[in-house]
Amino acid sequence: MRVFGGVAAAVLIAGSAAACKADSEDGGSAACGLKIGVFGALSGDNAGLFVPAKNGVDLAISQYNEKNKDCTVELTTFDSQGSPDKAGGLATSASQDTKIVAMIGPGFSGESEVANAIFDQAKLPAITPSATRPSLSTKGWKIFHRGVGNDLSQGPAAARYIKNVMKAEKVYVINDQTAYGAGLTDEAKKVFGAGMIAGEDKTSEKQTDFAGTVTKVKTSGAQVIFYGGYTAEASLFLKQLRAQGWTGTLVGGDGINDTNMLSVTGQKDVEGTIATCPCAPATNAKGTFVADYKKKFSVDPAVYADVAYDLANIFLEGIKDGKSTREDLNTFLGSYNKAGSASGVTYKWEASGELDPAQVVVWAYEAKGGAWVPKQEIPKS
Amino acid sequence: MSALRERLRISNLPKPARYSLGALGLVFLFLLPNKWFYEYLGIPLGFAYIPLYTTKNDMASVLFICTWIILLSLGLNVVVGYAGLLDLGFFGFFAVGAYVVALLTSPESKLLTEYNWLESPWPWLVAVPIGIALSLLAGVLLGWPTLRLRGDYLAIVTLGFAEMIRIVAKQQDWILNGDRGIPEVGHPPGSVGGEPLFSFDAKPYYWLALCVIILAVFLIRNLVRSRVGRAWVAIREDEDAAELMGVPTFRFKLWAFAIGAAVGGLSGTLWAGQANFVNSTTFSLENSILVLSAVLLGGAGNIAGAILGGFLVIYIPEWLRSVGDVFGLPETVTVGGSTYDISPTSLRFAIFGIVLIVVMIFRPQGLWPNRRRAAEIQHRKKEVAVGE
Amino acid sequence: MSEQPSLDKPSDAPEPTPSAAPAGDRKPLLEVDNVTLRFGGVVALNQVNFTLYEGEILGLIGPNGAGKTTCFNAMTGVYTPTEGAIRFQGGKISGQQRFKITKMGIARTFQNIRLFPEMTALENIQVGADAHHRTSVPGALLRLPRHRREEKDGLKLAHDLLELVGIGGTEHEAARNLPYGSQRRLEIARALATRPKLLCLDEPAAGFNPAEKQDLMQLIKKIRDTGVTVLLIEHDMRLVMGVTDRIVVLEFGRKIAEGSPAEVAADPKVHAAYLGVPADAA
Amino acid sequence: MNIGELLRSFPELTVTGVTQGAIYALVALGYTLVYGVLRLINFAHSEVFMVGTFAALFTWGLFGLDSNTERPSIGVALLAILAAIVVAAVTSAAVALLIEVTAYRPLRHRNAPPLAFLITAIGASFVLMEVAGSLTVRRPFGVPALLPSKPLFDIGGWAVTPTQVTTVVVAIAMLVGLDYFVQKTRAGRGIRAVAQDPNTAALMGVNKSRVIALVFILGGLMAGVAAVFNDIKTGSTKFNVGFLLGLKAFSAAVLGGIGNLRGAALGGLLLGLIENYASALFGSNWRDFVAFVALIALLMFRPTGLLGESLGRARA
Repeated sequence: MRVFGGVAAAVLIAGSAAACKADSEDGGSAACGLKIGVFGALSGDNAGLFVPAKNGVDLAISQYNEKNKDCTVELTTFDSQGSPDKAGGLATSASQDTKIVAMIGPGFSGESEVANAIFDQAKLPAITPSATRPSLSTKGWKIFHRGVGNDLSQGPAAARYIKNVMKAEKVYVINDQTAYGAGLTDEAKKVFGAGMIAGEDKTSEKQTDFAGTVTKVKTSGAQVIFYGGYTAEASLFLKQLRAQGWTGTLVGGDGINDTNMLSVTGQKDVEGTIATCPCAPATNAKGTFVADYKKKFSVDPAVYADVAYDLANIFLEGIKDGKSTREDLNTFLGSYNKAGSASGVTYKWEASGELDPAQVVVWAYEAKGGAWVPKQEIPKS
Repeated sequence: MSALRERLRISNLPKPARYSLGALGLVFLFLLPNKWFYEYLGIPLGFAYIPLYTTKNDMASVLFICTWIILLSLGLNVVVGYAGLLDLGFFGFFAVGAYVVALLTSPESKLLTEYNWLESPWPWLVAVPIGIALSLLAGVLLGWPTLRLRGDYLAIVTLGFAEMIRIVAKQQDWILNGDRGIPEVGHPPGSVGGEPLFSFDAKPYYWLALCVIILAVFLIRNLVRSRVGRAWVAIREDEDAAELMGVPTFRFKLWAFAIGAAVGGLSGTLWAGQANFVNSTTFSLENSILVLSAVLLGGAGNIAGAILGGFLVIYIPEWLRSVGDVFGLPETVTVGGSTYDISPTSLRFAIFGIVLIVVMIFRPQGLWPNRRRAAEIQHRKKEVAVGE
Repeated sequence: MSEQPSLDKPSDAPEPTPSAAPAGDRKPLLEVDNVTLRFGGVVALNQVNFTLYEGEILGLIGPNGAGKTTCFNAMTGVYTPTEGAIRFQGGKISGQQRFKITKMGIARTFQNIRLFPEMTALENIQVGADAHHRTSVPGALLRLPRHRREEKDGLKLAHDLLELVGIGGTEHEAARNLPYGSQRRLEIARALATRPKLLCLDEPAAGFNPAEKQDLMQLIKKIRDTGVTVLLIEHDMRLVMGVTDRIVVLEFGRKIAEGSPAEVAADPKVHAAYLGVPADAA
Repeated sequence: MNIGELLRSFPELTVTGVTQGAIYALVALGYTLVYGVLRLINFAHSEVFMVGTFAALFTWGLFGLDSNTERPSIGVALLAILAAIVVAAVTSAAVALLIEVTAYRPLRHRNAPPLAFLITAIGASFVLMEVAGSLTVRRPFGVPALLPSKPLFDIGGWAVTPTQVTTVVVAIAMLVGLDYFVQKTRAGRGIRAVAQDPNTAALMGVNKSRVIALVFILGGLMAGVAAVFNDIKTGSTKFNVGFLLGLKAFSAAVLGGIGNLRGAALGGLLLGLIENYASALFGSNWRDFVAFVALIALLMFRPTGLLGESLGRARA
């Protein structure tokens, strides 16, 4: 309390002496000691969806630092818990740290709405590995880049797969009420048309008991489910469907295209499940990514880890090239055009920040023998 | 606690000294978000680190979060602390305030785009009173049928109410637009040199919220020190006796609910103005619980306690984010081949949980309790009676 | 006025005791009219009839479980009679909200002290004084003139009452920390603050020593002298006999006797029911 | 409103509703027992349950079963379930007791106000959940498939799977056992005595601390059993599995009349059914909404729940 008084007194004198601005943010040795930020849910309920992406970036940076011991790059994390109300402060904080020249994230669409507006002001280039809301690219943000196809590419593709490849007559449509899941199903439904939809239901995040929905699916007679949502719920849902004797096929987006879907659901139950992904099948390079990731984090890479790894490597490539400012890196992204080693996607961006539609290939993967096996590229029409 | 003693001593000072001390305190509060302020004070600057300054999150934003949580705990303190009504769903009123502002001020609100009820977005300032009024109305509507219920039943009903609001907010095809939310929410008016004063920087919002808190504290104090406050405490102490002494208990309980709700709604309107984006994920039950912990951690039934509690529940976890930087703590540990994340960032809620337990064990009446309440608990300690 | 019940006086009371006011000029304040109260199968009050007159001190006595406190509770609105009615100044009480009954002019104390333990003595009384105040939230929020006036009045009343009941100087003590006797007195002060016409005291002398009882008797008389009618439930016969003008005796929920202390003391039914119980004998 | 959907799947909704209700009821008992004796909402009970789900998973791991293994033979499956029940029940009970000893008992010794208990409960819940979250990397874990998914019988659409039968049978056994314990045994009488009047019970020589510890242990046991069946039913577990389920179970306890053992059972059953019917009628997204509306509506008419309060007068 005495300190309090002292502080208060000091304030009075302080008035004029505001001049001692932040200490040496030296601009000397340009491309060393720079930071790459990762922004998303690292704790809280949705952390499972974004921690893999953070790990991907972590892996990329530590591999880079291994090769460039004299001039390293640092990882800085911003844990928004995925919620827009925490995003503002963290984004501001990231913007103020001038050493941060690149941002991977934000992870979710909601927080992106808040954070990207702030990044845009600070000219901090950001690539999201996972926020797929289409409208994000229409806000006029110059720094916004999306490392994946948005809901408009994946939803219809999944629907076309169900309609044209699987030739299903009836499909049950379910979404988890997240921006991602709802966006996906909204777009898919446009392709299905009303006649094909046997029924619709909604699940919620954190839900663990799907008895009601399972019953509805079973009585609807649908043999195909399109599920817009994430592994956390989809795996349980599928498992409960199987426990109640449902034998059809579940089709989902990239939100379920991860190893947890396989391991949590169990090989037998998950067999035959289809996950679409706006990413080409594994190249040989992908092999080392999985192994490296597993070595470093003792778990299998999960959703978006590969994308985030590739995106971080793009920034690292830019930094290696001597692009040491935010503006330079943003320009660098504008002209980038190469395939990522882990995801196999060719990264080339349009002015809006969307991936070049020509690069957005959507593939169908099938769960087979405990792995996601590439099945085929889904035709674009 | 020394803070309490100090407070008592300050209140013994002559008026001019007290006022200037108060003014100094205010200046201090207004300077808090500035980094240069800490540097000027000469608090050791390590590796771009200042002990009180949150390095992993923008200090002004942290302080702004503190302010709207403080407003919430001030509101909840009326309900729980004074009137003794256990409300587990207080964040619902915050949601009402926030959504009203978002719906009325955003150009992407469905009121404009789908229902065509509005011609153009309304200014923030106009939306705020409407938001407060509707939160108050929500409080009355919830309280009217439920305030006859006894303590713990009331708790579950209020909790249900907040969950119901969240579920409605979650519906994508409804007016609140679910998880996709409502972007481009209006900001408070005002500009400096052509630049809008309230845009993305949290500092002006913090200052604005600080002023609102001062006003709220002043008004709540008026209430607490009047017949209304006495009625609330009487209801908390012994509802039947209060009624038999001529206190219209139901009416005053409803008032407590309504006032709490209005303050909660006000907090929501401020937050929406700054957040720029409102969606359903913010209104989870955890937040209601957080505000309740704020009130009880600080000391229920005391305005200063509610403020302290509201500040700490936000500041401690945020500050813990920075702690790792300071002491160079390891972020992960590997045991038997598996790596575990032990950074203060990811464990901060666990640490916060421990803080809650420890504080309650050693100061069950809260950190800064009402003097009388503290005395009462001291008294109870001596009794042999078995706890309820 | 001569409309007071004819059964009441003439037959049982040959001559009024000196302290009781003459029958002719007494106005009934509270009438308990054929009140029956059942809880499930238990009949707690059975066709009870009696009247309280303005300015008197009426004792309500009876052995444990006779229904005294139940009767009290019915009068103050805690219970609603199953049959019959309770009228206060001609208006019906039963079914009214409790705080309204208080506002009409009935105040009470409790058998087990029920103060607001964390409030100060002063605040406890202020709560009572607030019963007649009209300030509500808007007035208090903006500190309107009426609010300031009522606060001032209430505070003054509270100080005066503390003096009256003889515990001046304890203003800022938490009620909980007051000694037992002071708590009992504070309860009376709190009840008086509601400016009652009728004050109901539920065993105010419980746990008192003889000296304290003597003081209490003085206090009750003093209160009566300020124009407040007093209804007293008490076990201590000496106190009841010493202070009351009239006594009503209940047993098993029925009224078995009524009259001046002397008459009641002489009534064989009372003896049988009550005075036969050795512990309480006068 | 989709009445056709409700009618079409009524039998199946009922069966799954009863199963879910059985799990709610078991967890609700923990809330109700503690509330009955201490008048305390034990917020951390949901995490007691969560720990149980992981204990069961661990046990199955010892059997060499994981989500990828083939369904074992019936005998092995039943043995595995039995072992999991024992391990999970003991673990949960131990955690419940730990919470009581570290978080609540010190407060009781200091005669803290009731709300302080609520806050330590919240604190304990934070700690358990966050620690579990860190240890499991916030990842979901799949549970091995144990019992066959083919219905045991199917009469006119009323199909019941072995999992459902086992869940309900074990739940009923636990409920009856607990009821017997509380009504008929000496220790049970102690619980009822403390619930009714702690002071008198203390005077009568009932050791209050022991009774309270017992109540936490019993609640933990029930939660542990519920955890096993929740694992089997939902097919997985996660560090935050307890939060929502705890909330529901607490609602179920209130619905039945908190503090009343049979009320908890009835409340759990009703809540399970309401939820399932509601998801058919209005869509699963309105499930919880309807559940809360039903709860609030009921409390309006019966302010102390369906069967009223009081552990002491459990027969009422």
